[in-house]
Amino acid sequence: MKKLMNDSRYVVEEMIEGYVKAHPDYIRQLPENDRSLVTTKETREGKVGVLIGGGSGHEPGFLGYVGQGMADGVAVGNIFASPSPDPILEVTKAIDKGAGVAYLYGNYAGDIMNFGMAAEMADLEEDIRVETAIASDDVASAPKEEKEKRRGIAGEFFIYKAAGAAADFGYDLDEVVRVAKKANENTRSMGVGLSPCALPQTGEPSFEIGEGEMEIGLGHHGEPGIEKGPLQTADRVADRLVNDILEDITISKGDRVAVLVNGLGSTPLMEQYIVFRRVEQILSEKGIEIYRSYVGNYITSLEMGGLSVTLMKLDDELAKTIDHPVDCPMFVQK
Amino acid sequence: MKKLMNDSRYVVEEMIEGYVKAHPDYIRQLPENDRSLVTTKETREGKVGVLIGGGSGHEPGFLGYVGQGMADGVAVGNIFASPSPDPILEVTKAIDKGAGVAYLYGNYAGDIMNFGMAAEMADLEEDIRVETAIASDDVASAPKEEKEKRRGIAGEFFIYKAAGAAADFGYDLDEVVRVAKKANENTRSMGVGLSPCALPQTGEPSFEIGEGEMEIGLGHHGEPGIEKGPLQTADRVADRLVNDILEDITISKGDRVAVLVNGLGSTPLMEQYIVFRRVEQILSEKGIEIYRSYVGNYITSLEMGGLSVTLMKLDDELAKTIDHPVDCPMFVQK
Amino acid sequence: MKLTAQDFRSYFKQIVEMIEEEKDYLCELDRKLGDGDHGVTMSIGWQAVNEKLDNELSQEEDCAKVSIVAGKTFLSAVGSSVGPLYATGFMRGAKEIKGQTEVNEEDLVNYWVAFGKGIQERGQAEVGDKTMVDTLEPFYRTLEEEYTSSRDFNASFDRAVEAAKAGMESTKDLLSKRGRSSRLGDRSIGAQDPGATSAYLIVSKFQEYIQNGLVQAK
Amino acid sequence: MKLTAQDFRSYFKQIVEMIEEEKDYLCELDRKLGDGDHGVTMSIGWQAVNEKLDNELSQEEDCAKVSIVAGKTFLSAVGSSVGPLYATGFMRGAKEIKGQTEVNEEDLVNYWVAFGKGIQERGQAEVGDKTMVDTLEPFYRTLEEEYTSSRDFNASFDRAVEAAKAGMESTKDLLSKRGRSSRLGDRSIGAQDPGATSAYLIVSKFQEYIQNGLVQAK
Ligand SMILES: Nc1ncnc2c1ncn2[C@@H]1O[C@H](COP(=O)(O)OP(=O)(O)O)[C@@H](O)[C@H]1O
Ligand SMILES: Nc1ncnc2c1ncn2[C@@H]1O[C@H](COP(=O)(O)OP(=O)(O)O)[C@@H](O)[C@H]1O
Ligand SMILES: [Mg+2]
Ligand SMILES: [Mg+2]
Ligand SMILES: [Mg+2]
Ligand SMILES: [Mg+2]
Repeated sequence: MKKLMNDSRYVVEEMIEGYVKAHPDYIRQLPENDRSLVTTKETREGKVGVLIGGGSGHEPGFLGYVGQGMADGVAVGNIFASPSPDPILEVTKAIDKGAGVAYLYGNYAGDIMNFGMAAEMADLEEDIRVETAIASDDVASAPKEEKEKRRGIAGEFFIYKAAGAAADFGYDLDEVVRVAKKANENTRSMGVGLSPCALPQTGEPSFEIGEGEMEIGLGHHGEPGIEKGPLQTADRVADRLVNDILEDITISKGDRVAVLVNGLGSTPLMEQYIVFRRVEQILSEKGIEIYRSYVGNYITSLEMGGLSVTLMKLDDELAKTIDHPVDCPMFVQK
Repeated sequence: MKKLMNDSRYVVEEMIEGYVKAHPDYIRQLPENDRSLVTTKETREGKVGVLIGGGSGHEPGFLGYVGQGMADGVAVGNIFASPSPDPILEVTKAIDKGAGVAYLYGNYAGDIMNFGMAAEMADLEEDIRVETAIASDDVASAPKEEKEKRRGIAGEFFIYKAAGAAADFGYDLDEVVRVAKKANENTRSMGVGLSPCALPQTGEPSFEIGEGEMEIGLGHHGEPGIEKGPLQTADRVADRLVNDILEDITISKGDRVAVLVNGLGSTPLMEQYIVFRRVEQILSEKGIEIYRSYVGNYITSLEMGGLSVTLMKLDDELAKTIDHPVDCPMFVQK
Repeated sequence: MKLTAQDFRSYFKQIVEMIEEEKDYLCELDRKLGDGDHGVTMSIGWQAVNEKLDNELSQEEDCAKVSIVAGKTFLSAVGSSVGPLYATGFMRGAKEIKGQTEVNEEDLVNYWVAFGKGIQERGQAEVGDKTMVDTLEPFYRTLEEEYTSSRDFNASFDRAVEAAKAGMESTKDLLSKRGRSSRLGDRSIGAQDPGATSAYLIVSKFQEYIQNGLVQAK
Repeated sequence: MKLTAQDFRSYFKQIVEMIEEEKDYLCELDRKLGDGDHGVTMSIGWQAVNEKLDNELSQEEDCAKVSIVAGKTFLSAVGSSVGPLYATGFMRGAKEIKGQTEVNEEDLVNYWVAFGKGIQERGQAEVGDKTMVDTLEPFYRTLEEEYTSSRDFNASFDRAVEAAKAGMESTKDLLSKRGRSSRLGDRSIGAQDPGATSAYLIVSKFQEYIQNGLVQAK
């Protein structure tokens, strides 16, 4: 696959450099570690610091979500690889304003170990309180009974949004993490893959898929899904995704949800809105109210083809977090 | 190429349906014509109406840019095809608040004829004053001496932004169109194509390009560019694009510019920021100040691979329009 | 020879069918020069016309009305470059046969000349610009001249279609100056213009219609 | 047999080289089960270690220090799953040989046992979960047992590497339970775990190093 890049070894460094140069009013690199990015709008004294992070290749996730109303800082890993504890710790130090720091990331072995080590170091070496909420929204990745084993995919966006707002409301660390965990509990996603991406270093397609095929339940690093089959219509795909979600979580008539149709990279907005159209039909047939909709490339997998659907069931508190304004380089909500 | 769609004949209708359902607070379809979309926030009495439009397949262009601070309405064509005069006329009628309507679109034979006919009808049948500014920012598409023959590509975004702000400032129709024309005069773009897109109806790649090749100066409907050659590094591509732009328009030390690195569809943000990095280096070496940067998929060509670079040279008035806040479904600026 | 509204409908129906067959070919030509949609656009437009022929126009007796509605419908359905062009053609043609339930050979000459001139006026293209005008100008000029001197409509129309064909083929060797392909420069040489091709198909279909004994009223 | 810091450097250098050769293979294994980056990650990490070996560590005489810095450097450079795992391995191993400029065979047994146990503790995986632990637990258990009874380091290490190999190969038939591939269910069966493979490569490289007369201090 063709890439516009220079040396494949430095794609992450060069991306970060471009990113910081493009949005100097929003974001700065910490001198201690060039994989540590924090908001230029100093975190308020006494506000809980919100720290996100994970591998690169998911842009605008995760570095695009640092700014007012969302995260205070991000630790940036190599492509599809958790950041190491160092940049996480540096961000932690920079954004702790006495109220502790909430770590938010997806449920991957690497992230758990690296963020876990950083949290320990923050506690032992820096005396900073860290609490963690781990996203596990992908219903395709483990059975219902083992939700804690599930991957975090596009639903991470809602979890950042909820926790970022809660921190902005002035909630304390336990409360912020409670809201983040509640957001995760109430969030379900499922995706479909149409075409693979390729790591810049290998150029090899991340998975194989036939001309007329799709893969249901694909992970957002190209991890194999639960079922490969012939490509179906947008409506049938939407039916399948929403159905599997609604079998997993009870959302009843009159309930409110936030909806995210998330493009994985190379799927045009046109197709994403065609899928949204059907999602809306299904929900409105069931009397479920769409409180707010997001359609677009929110958490991608390089140039992967496909998309995911995410529903977050809202109570009043979560609805309030969804309404909260955000001002990040790659996402603004008034 | 695989598409998530239902019947290829109805992709535009279904996209619009999804779009309107996703953002009911922002956008509504006119009962008179389902290709006519206008902002739900009624255009202010006495404010100039800003009308944009063109073919589909460029999402978030153009329907994504209807909202406060940008366009009041959009006429939506078939994929890569100008809308017909009917939806243009209906939008015109809906957004005219006594101050007339500014038509903004790209320089394509079809758009010129259809918008031209609609403007005539608005004048004759509806007694609405219409003035037009046509975007022609693609330096690759005609020599400098024939700027008026050039295609409009990603620079259209800046022209909408400038005119949308001017209208919001309360400028009259002539002034809004003057600002739009000035924005166009000061804007230059050039693109590179890496991989084709395909119309949903044919599934055929829009152009042919070898495994290791790129096409410099490609149009954003897949129109052939000015030169096909081996794929170069991101830095060399950026050098080429910026160089051709700076040979076309004088931007000197101390001048301010707005920069747009625009992905064509399937090129990851990572690559776009790597290209931005080099654009910033070149400009800062020349002492040109970057006033504001935009990086992302602003005007696409379905799933085409590649990107373009746009520079708009700013005077105080244009800088003010660039700073003006915007609230559209697919683009928000605080 | 005289044509009724039913003939216009039948002729238009044959265009509908033909466009479905030639759709891929027209797209392929347009991929070389433009954005690859000409076949798709023509198909969308003529399918919309077809729908009108079967419904709103199915009992219409006014020849002009059939042509006007076809033009307007085509335009509404497609926009694009060819929407205004062909729509103007069919509407200007209709102006020459306003209110007529039957049209004679002289009317038909006027119809086609107005059709061609209308398109030319709408697009402001000249012969040599590599557009449908390269097909249409020789077509309507030949038709007008031949008919004025010979008063033999069928023979004149044959000549006109020959001229249209030569015009269409001439676009292969031309450099684009109008429309999407005008920026291609040298790279446009060698490819036949899609609009010139569809225009040829439309006029040659009429030739086929009148010559294959399909005309309903004589 | 005794090893100096120079031996640790040389051995690590050989890992660096080996990983460059096996990079594509490791990625290919990971594409089947995970996100396809294992070879890239190992390469990034070991290249970073290499840089330290050539500079900061080039004159270092403390064996433990070489191992600690290698582990920390690897971790900083890669993060990912294997960063904490291998880093913990090299750091826990180092703890056993703290401050030593020379290590004897008993030290080496302790080093490798601590290496394996450290990784297991960090990742909380068990044999049968289809991870590098399937390679490492049989490896360190065998080494410990064999050496305790035979006191023949080379022979014990040979056995341990055999056990490591069998462990690695056993992952082919296992269902994933840890890491990225754990959601694959049945589809994970048949593919060899990339981490189990790289762990085998690392320990077998040590076997090669000590047996090919490469050791500098005897
Ligand atoms: N100004 C013009 N005058 C006459 N014909 C034109 C003009 N501009 C474009 N055309 C014709 O339109 C054809 C392209 O039509 P089509 O592909 O349907 O529209 P678009 O260019 O909007 O994609 C060209 O091949 C050319 O013959
Ligand atoms: N909890 C764990 N314990 C031991 N090994 C693990 C664990 N999780 C993952 N691994 C190992 O890590 C390997 C994958 O490494 P790598 O591809 O570099 O990281 P990532 O999974 O972050 O992409 C797996 O093949 C497996 O052997
Ligand atoms: Mg990884
Ligand atoms: Mg077109
Ligand atoms: Mg075309
Ligand atoms: Mg991996």
